[in-house]
Amino acid sequence: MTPAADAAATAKPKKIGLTRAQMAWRAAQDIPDGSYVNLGIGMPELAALYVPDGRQVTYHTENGVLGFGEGPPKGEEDWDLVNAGKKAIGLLPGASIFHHADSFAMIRGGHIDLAILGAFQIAPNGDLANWRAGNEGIPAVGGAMDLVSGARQVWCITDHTTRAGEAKLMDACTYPLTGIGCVTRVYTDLAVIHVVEGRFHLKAIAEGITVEELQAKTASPLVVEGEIEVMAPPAL
Amino acid sequence: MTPAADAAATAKPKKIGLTRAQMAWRAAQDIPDGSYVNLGIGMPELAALYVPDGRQVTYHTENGVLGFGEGPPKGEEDWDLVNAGKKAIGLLPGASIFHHADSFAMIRGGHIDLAILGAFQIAPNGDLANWRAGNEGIPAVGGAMDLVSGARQVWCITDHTTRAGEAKLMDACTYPLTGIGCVTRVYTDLAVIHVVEGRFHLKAIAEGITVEELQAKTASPLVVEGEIEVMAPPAL
Amino acid sequence: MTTPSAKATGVLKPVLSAQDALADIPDGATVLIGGFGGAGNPVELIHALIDQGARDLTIVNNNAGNGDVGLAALIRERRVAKIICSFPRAASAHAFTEEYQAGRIELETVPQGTLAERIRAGGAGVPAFYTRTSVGTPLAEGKEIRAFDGRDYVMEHAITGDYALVKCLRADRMGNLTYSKSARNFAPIMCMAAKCAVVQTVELVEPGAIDPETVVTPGIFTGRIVHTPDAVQEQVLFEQGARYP
Amino acid sequence: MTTPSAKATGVLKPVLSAQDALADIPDGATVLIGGFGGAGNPVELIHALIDQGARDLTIVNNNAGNGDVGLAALIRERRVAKIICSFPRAASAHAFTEEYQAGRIELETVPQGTLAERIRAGGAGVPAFYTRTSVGTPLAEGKEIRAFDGRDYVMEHAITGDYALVKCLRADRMGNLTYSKSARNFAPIMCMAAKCAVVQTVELVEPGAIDPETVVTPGIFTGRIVHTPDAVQEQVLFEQGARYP
Repeated sequence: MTPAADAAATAKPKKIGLTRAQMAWRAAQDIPDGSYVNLGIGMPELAALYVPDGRQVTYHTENGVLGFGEGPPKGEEDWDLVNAGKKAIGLLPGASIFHHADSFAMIRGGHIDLAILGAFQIAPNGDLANWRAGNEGIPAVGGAMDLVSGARQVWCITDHTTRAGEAKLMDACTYPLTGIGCVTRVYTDLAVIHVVEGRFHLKAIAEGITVEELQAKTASPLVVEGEIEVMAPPAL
Repeated sequence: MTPAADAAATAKPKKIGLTRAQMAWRAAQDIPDGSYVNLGIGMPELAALYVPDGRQVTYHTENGVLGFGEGPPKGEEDWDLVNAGKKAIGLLPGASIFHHADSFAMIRGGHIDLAILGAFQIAPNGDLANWRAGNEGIPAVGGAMDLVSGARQVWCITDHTTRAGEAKLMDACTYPLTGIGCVTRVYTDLAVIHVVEGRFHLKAIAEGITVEELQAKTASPLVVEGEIEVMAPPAL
Repeated sequence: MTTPSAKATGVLKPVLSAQDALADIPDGATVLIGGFGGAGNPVELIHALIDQGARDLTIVNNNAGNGDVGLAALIRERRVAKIICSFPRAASAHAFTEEYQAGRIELETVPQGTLAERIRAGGAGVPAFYTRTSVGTPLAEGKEIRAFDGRDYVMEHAITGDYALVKCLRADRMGNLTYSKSARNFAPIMCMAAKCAVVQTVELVEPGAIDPETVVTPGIFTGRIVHTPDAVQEQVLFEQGARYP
Repeated sequence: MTTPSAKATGVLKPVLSAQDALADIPDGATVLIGGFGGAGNPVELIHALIDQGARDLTIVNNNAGNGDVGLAALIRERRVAKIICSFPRAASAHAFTEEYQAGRIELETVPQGTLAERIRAGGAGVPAFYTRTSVGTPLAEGKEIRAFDGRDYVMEHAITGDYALVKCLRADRMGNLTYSKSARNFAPIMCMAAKCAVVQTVELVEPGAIDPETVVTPGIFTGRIVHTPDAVQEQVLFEQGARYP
């Protein structure tokens, strides 16, 4: 036994699956060159950090800015310049500012190539539930319904299951829907899944988990055809 | 007989009624202080010349300018700056420029206080026909239908009758309509008429014509109540 | 005799104190309030509205206030009967949360883009329009669904206001406005959709000082101007833990 | 391994010759063309479209051309199967008049504001909306009439285009545009409503050279850029009695 193998044997079992940053990284690798992208709050917005250098991407935020980047350091924020998550941002060369109706004309009119959002539940028909977990609490939707019905493609970044281990990919959503037939891809800590013609197509899988184990965490059949990528994200 | 009376007796009879400039002048006297006004091509646009000094009026043109004034002299026109009649105009301090959808949002949204237009036919219910005389020729409407249905008030400046002597104010329009129930006032060479609750109310009359003679040129009953102004325009 | 002239000047807007600018807002009015996050909230006008005392207001804003200033304070003071917004939930929206849970405030949740388009429609004289947004979701329940080219859309109605309260960066005396970055957000369409738009401005300039090409809100949409050169950002007040009144 | 970075640059637009920019326009395409009177007509692009040879086009423009250049020349060359416009009649619109009277061109007359709003709706993903304009007139015949708050409105459908041809004053490489005075007119909404907006610009600048607050058409609506520093005003060509080709 080598020292490394010895260390691995005595350490607690290696966690299977991607970290949050790695999930964002994996989605970022697929963002097409030349696209206008809207990133939701949380893991989706992390994706901007990992888009390959030189790829042309312009970011849109619902509250009326196209072409923004990272904000100034803490304490130097300009609170007149925020994104949809109310975080301070900065303007990149070629930015533009417009009012809310024009901003959502971009979304509703199909001009945003890609929206990446979080998810509570996703069904193989593309239905998405991500705005409320049931009917309790204050119903707050923001721009999610506009994004999922307007953007040309909708991808979700989400843990594959809930913290309690329940499947998020399921035959039919049980939570109130955000949109119907809208999700085209799902990036989870365990897999990349394309949503095509009413079915979940497995495209990539995390190291250390089998297709059968993945299927057990997925409450809807996975189509497994062709070569399945084993994801190899950098340490993040 | 004085020399003047002698001259009058031998000259051809003095023409009854206002000139085109005088009609525009008479309407201009009534343009409310503090109003946004859209003036149609022809006699209506002449009205801008005769608004009393110091009265605050801002002019709108359909093709996206608010706050314009007279254009530069012939030969010095900037053809990127025209009004809806395609005439070169100038910008006054406080002007603004916007695109066509925003321009018609101003009209359709009821933000234009007053539109003054020409007319072929007007009915006492406020119906207006001013875009085509019958169904022959090329149908061209421009912004007329938007203006008459969107502006808060619609006034017409028009000869009281056609050149052939036919009434333009009539019980019901026979030409294709521009809008229904929209006209609130009519300024003619012979009279000022308010359109109120489905009836023509005579408010002012030209010098040298009786109410009976005016009624004979009007194909719908005139309501004659209260004091009737005898118009006294300047020589124009 | 009037000399023919084109000397009539353009329409100037009244420049008033916040108190005078809001004096005639009646109980029950619908008030559109600009702002998104900390950007563009007309804090000084909202505080003047609290002082003014109008009750049973219907408020349209993207959110439902934060902390104890601005819209949150108006809600806490129980002046708001109903709020129309897209995202009323926030850790710092305790004023709204309390009133909502106590059943003292009505909430109409509207998708953000539908909210923006309904306000724009209100300003543009469009009584209703169709959108794909919310089709198949609970927010489309009870609304007309109609197919165009084989896809379903939901009919949405225009929103108009009796007043709008917005914040801009620069106003000229004719009411032409420019804004500061993303503080623009809902303000231009709210000015369009309100019978009387009350605008607080950091800078007040003479007509002609704003390039006509760069005017964002043409003066025709502005009702009254309040000059607030020392306006405070809501986010700054919030971080200071400020409370109004 | 990819280093975490936010260095991805924004989307740059192709800068092409007029010929290359229009090369893929097929027969039967719908082309939205900016301009009102002499202002904003993309004359150089229209002439390149004549050279390109596409036929059976549906053209959307406020007018139907003047004289023997630009849109009038395109019509005279019998490339236009249908035109959607508000005001096709003019003393100088002899090309259209001849084709129309000969029954060789279809005309859809649309009120100017309805035309603008239909194009804006096309760009904004609104399939249909209601307007008061044209109610009770021949232009509302065959259209759905519906009452809101006791007043009748007519339903109008969105207009979209396969291409838009517009003229601007200044473009940056990311497709952000500003215009020259009333030459703005239909261009911003046509860029929104077309699958591919081809923009001819007098000035071409680097990203960052246009103040983000003053951008009129954000780059997202721009497809291709054609740099035409020596563009000629249509009105000037018309007054010179020019003829193309």
